[in-house]
Amino acid sequence: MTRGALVPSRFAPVLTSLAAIVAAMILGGVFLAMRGKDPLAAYGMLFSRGLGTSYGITETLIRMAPLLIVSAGLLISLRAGVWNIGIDGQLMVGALFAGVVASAVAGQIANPLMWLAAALAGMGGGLLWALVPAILRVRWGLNEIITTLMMNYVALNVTSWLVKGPVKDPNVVPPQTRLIPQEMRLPDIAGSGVHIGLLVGLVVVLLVSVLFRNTVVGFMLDILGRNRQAAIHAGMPVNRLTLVALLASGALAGLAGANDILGVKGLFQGNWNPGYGFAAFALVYLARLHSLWIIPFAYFLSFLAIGGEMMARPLGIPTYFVEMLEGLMLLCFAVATYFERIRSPFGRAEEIETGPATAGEPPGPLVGDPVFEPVARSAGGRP
Amino acid sequence: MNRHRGRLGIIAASAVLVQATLSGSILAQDATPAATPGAGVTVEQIAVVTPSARTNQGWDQQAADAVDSVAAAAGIEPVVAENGGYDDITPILRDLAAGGAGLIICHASGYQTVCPEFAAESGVPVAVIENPGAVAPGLVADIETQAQEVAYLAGVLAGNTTETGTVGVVVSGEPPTWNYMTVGFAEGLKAANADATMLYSVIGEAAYDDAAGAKRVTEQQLAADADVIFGMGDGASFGMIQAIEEHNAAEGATKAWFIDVIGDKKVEHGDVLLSSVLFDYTGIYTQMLDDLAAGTFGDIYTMDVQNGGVRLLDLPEDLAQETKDAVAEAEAAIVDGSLTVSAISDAEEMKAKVAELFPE
Amino acid sequence: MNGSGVPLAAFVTAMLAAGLVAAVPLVLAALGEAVGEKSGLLNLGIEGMMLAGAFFGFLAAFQTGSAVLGVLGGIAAGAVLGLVFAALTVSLRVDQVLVGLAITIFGGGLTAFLYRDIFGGQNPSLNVDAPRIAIPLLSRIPVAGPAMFNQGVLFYLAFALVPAFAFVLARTRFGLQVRAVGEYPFAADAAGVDVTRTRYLAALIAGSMAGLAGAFLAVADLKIFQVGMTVGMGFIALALTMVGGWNPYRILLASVLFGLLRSLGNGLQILGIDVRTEFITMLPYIGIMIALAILAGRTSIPAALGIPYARGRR
Amino acid sequence: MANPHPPAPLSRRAGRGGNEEPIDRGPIIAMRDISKRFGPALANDHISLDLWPGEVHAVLGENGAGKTTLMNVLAGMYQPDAGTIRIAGEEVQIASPADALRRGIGTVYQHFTLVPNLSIVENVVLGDEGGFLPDLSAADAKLTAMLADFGLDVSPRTEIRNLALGQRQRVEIIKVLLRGSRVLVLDEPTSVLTPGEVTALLDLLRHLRDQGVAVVLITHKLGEALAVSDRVTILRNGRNVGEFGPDVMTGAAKESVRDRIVEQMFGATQPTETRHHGAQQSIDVSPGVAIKHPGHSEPAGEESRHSRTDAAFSRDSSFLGMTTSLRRSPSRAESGTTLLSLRGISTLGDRGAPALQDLSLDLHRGEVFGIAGVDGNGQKELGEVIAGQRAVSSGQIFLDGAEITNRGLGTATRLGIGYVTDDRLHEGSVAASSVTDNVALKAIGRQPFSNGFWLNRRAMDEEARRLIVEFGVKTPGPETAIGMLSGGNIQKLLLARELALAPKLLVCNKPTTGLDLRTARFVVQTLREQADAGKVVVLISSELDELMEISDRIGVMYNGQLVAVMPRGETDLETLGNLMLGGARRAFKVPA
Repeated sequence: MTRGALVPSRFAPVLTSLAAIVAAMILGGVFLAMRGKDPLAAYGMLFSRGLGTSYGITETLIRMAPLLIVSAGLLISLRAGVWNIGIDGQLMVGALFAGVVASAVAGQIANPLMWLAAALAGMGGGLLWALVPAILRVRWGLNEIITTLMMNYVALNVTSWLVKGPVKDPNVVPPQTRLIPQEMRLPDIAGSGVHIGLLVGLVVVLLVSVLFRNTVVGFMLDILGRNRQAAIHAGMPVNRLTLVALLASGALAGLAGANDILGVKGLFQGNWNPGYGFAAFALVYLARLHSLWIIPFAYFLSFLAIGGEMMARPLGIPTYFVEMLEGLMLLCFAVATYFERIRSPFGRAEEIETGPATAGEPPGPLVGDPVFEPVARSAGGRP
Repeated sequence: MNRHRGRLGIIAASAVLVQATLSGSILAQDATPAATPGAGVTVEQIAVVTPSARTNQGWDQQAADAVDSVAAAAGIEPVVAENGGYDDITPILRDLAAGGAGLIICHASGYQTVCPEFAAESGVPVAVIENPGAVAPGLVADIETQAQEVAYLAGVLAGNTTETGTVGVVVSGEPPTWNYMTVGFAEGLKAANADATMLYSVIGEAAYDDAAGAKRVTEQQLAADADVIFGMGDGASFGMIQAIEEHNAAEGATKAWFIDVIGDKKVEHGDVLLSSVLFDYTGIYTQMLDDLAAGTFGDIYTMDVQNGGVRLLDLPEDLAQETKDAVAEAEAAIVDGSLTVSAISDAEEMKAKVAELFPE
Repeated sequence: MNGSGVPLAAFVTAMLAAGLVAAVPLVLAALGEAVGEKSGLLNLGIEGMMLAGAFFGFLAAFQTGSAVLGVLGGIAAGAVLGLVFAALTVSLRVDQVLVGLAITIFGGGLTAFLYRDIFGGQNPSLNVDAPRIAIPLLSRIPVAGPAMFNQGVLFYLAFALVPAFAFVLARTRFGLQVRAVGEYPFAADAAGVDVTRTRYLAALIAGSMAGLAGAFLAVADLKIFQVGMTVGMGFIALALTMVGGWNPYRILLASVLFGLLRSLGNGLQILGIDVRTEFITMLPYIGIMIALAILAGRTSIPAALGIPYARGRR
Repeated sequence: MANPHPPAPLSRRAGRGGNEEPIDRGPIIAMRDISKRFGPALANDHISLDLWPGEVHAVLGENGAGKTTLMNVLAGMYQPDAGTIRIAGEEVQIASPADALRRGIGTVYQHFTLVPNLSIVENVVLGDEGGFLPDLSAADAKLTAMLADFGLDVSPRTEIRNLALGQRQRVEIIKVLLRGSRVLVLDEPTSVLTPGEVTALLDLLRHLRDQGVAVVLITHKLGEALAVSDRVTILRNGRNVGEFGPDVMTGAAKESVRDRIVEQMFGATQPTETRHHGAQQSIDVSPGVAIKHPGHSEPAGEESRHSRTDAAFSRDSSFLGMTTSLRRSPSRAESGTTLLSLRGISTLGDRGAPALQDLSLDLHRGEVFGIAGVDGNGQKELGEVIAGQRAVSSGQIFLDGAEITNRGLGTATRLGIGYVTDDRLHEGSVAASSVTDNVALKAIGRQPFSNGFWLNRRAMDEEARRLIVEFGVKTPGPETAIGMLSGGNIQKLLLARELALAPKLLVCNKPTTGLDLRTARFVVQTLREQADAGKVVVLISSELDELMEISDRIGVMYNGQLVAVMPRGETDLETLGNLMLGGARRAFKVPA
């Protein structure tokens, strides 16, 4: 076995994603053709509008900011083996908090301070929303997939109630927080039309990258995600790490909400739910859970959303095409990872070492249990 | 290996930044010159952004259809950008502007901030819903709908039609428009039938598409003896209609009626449709085009009973004459100003008002 | 808001009925999910499968004018996605959560796209018969009778399927194999159970039931299709499966409680009892979390849930 | 293939006690030239094997010799890459375990294959072909009789999780017999049994043989094989290196057979078993002969490095020498001061059942404390409690007089308590992470790997490289995922990782399981050296010889209690074996 075979090219994982994207676009094209649309025209317009127009590029970059932040957060939880499906709810609560705080202090303190306050409030909101599933998981071993999902519905209702009542701007008819004047919102990057939220997004991704590459916490989160039992064995504070993963993920979702409020919307409206959650999932997987690859894929998905919208209307293609394409990409990605696995020497080794071994293990007491935390562990007296 | 990855990421990041800067300079080149207030503008293309699909035979469709018919009449091009959602619609606005839209209707109260800001930035005139504060000459017009007036007429209609004396209101959320109409309806009902009972149910928070939930709620209201349902639901309305149709199909049931809002479902559901509150935007859209040409755009445009912007769908032929008379009478009173309907947008105030009208 | 004139018996009947009918799609989807999870498959694609069932069921019924064919079409659509799920997670051993979410996204996009593309600006209703069938005698029981025994075919089917699923899981060879495969696939394999086949079948059942749940909504209950008309019911069904501890009867109980919580909320509103809408709406979701917290550790979860099985054969 | 003892001619079968069978009966199973490769490793290399009805056929070999792979091929779990299988003369493809069962081949796996949440009867009918509804009551009737025959006093409706391990194994056998198996394969069936249960099992196997079943006993324990088999096949490094037919097994004196088998198992020179029962002889394994995993290439320059493993071998070119040197060293137990004390410790096992009951123990500096016991009697839990891995429900733990009860793993590690788990794949290492990361795993929050917040990747890398060289770990490099390495190399790294933390006390749970002899020797010797350097080593092992070799004191666990603690000099294998049984009781009842 040569060393070259052992260490796959650093592009290899991303090539898998690219193959999946190409496959999905071909399938999507075939689908369009079957429905009597011209796929070449569609993709042609997608690229010409999304990449060939200034506003296409600008809007793509603006849309990237929240995607970057949300995905960086999701990455933290997924790398730690924690499923945070509650991104959307955390983002809503974070956005509401940011909207309330920002409009309350706008004009009374310097803008940068106001932004900071709002960003902190947004992170606090997202964190608060992730706290409930986090506690349920750590304290009662409740699976976070279900609880974070349920918290999304609760978030919709709670933010809606708040924005209709306690924090509503009394001077306007619709339920919304007080507007942050445009001149007090995040400024553009050197006259580009793209607000500095993009920079925040890039910095957050870089920080997350540093977290995993260079810090003890990141190292531990990675170990936790790869082998929970080994993390316990090595004396890592797994409960605290689980908590950190969910809370960090929630806080960043909240920050993304704050970013949209401060950079684009200027206020929080009832029922506002941009639904970045699913896109972030697709994105983080396509980036192969690697922090820095999030950047190009965020650009791509953002481009797809913006360009797709612009392409659909003139061609009479329902805008839902992009959503379908996203689903297709994930499905193709799933298939692609299989081929990647069987072709890689590590995949084979994994098969030998853990395949039959795992298969041969008697089912342990809820260890590695994806749905409930190993309750039996604590009953068994493990620290 | 790790170090390489790091470099890659930095390259990717800088590529993005470079593009951001580049796009800025491109934008600077092709920015549309701002319209000058006072000077007339000929609109070649009128566009509308709707939050949901235009096919919901409701809120979105009324605006989209109006844009189509106004454009046809004026011989200009209509563009309907549907499914805008409540997300940031700036990309859509930019795209519409780049496509040559001379007037953009922002057909959701959720767009009332982003659109004026976009107009200021791009110079493309826009019309928003329910934001009189944003009005700017030549740039931003505001559409106010006196929906409570026509809802009052619906209340009068319901009060005269009900045989059980119980009338239901089903809403798919509590947005301002629904609240205006609930209050108007309640006042009309009270005026027409002082002994009536009014039931009020919310399907859920933002349950605009929850047809199944709507059906359940409506069934419960029908069981509580309501025989006229005033339903404000968008997509959810289909669930209400389904409930009423099934109710009527049952043996020995008292026939129940549905009063719809914003849309005409007569062709398919004429058997249960008593009437519908129609928002007819053609008038004000035409007015806007005219004002743009004359250089007087940028005002509050009101749709009310008087100007026909809001009206009831033609009542069924076989409806009792006295009912028709009662509705006509109320309509006349509103038009001549002798009757004023309360305009309440807030959910809590709306509930207080209804409780006052129909005390326990 | 005056509820004084409300005919109480009929009103309570309607409240019960509304709660029960609301539970139907949840029960159907959750029963299928229970079989899937018992076999070790955690399917987050139910929402997408339900939408596919709703749309293709609607389409079939619309084209043929037959409610029966519509329901079958819905089941078929769910089954196809169930097979896709099985192919990716069982044969290719890809992460189940990833595949499930992908199917949910894809199902939502596909059905919305096709509905708009095929029906354009129209929102047609189905013109099919889905009559209520009153069961003699039982339907005359005061209050509960009309709620429970004067309903459509699928309503009865949903409730009849509960003991059927319980029986299949507990007593039949297939149920035995499902339980074994989800608990300890290696043992099942060694005993000669075809793990792959069993999980495929379970995924097929999970998909078909989700499709049936969707078809119930579009073909039987509402007779229309709407983009995103399942409004998260698939995810609720997923949660109810766990609240019900994979036991069909307890799933039924959980689903009915969920449905009743909603109809009770509506009932309170109608009676003029002023409760904030938002709190009523979110009550069932909080209820699920509380129920899960109470039940945590008391139900024994299928040990191999979410874990792909590889015999080690290439 | 060099086989000095060709098997008896296939056409005739020498019966036990001189009973001749008809000469036309051939083997029921004939495996020919079976090969099976896993990635780089050739697990089976042209192995041939014949199974005869009415015989117990032992397949002997060290861990990793290819026994289990061969049996998995026969069981339909794996498909062979090459070779043929004939059943009663007819060539067949065994496509799946179900197929194997249909063809009358029943396998009892090392890890039991009973579904814990199903009842006995459900497990028995599971996989049956048949109608929609399994006939449980019919199966009940058959089972009840059979359970009684097998000495099991339980209802067929008992859930498996409520049975003891020995009981479960019997249910396994019943299960495959009820499926009509004519061939019964048992993979290391005694590894989880008490000695009493072992005896009973061997009786049972003889009984089945007499009923005409072809019994295959896969084991690495020579004593068992000698006690029960009619025929022995020896595998080494994936090859079939010898076979002894009934003529030899029943004819010659046991001792001479043992010697010949040992020779086959360990090489051409005169090796002697040291890791199995009763061995007092010397063994000579010269590095040239030993233990090179097939297909496991070594990175360039490996030979030139002088690793501690190699040093161990050059210093003690014979185990006798080393053993003697160890035996010569005086027991240090009395001289050392107490480092760690357990007082009245009770705790629960993973499944919530009591695992330790009111246990007290003092550990002294400079000693190796050996813990013997049949699996499942609380050794693992005791090790975990000492190492701070498991919280106690009552009792106290003192380190140097200071109480550290339930202070958590972090504290234990900080105070210098190390632990090498027996589950190196799932607990000890993170397969997908690099060697470097695995090396740093336990001390990641401390110098030199980090300052508590920032990682020092360079220090991690340097440490990994140092340990790789010092412990002779075969890996392409420190960045290689640890899952790519062989079990022995992983074990070396885990031990190296603990030693690098310079613990005062080191708990090792079965550190030599599955290792090749050379690595096993290295590990054991390293542990002894640690103790000699004044540390405390707690060695949990199922290899009594290993315990006898390096321990200063040996404690025996039974039923969650230390039933005896003896200086090494005051005990012997027989005494230990007896104590492991819990006195003289033949216990089938181990708390589940």
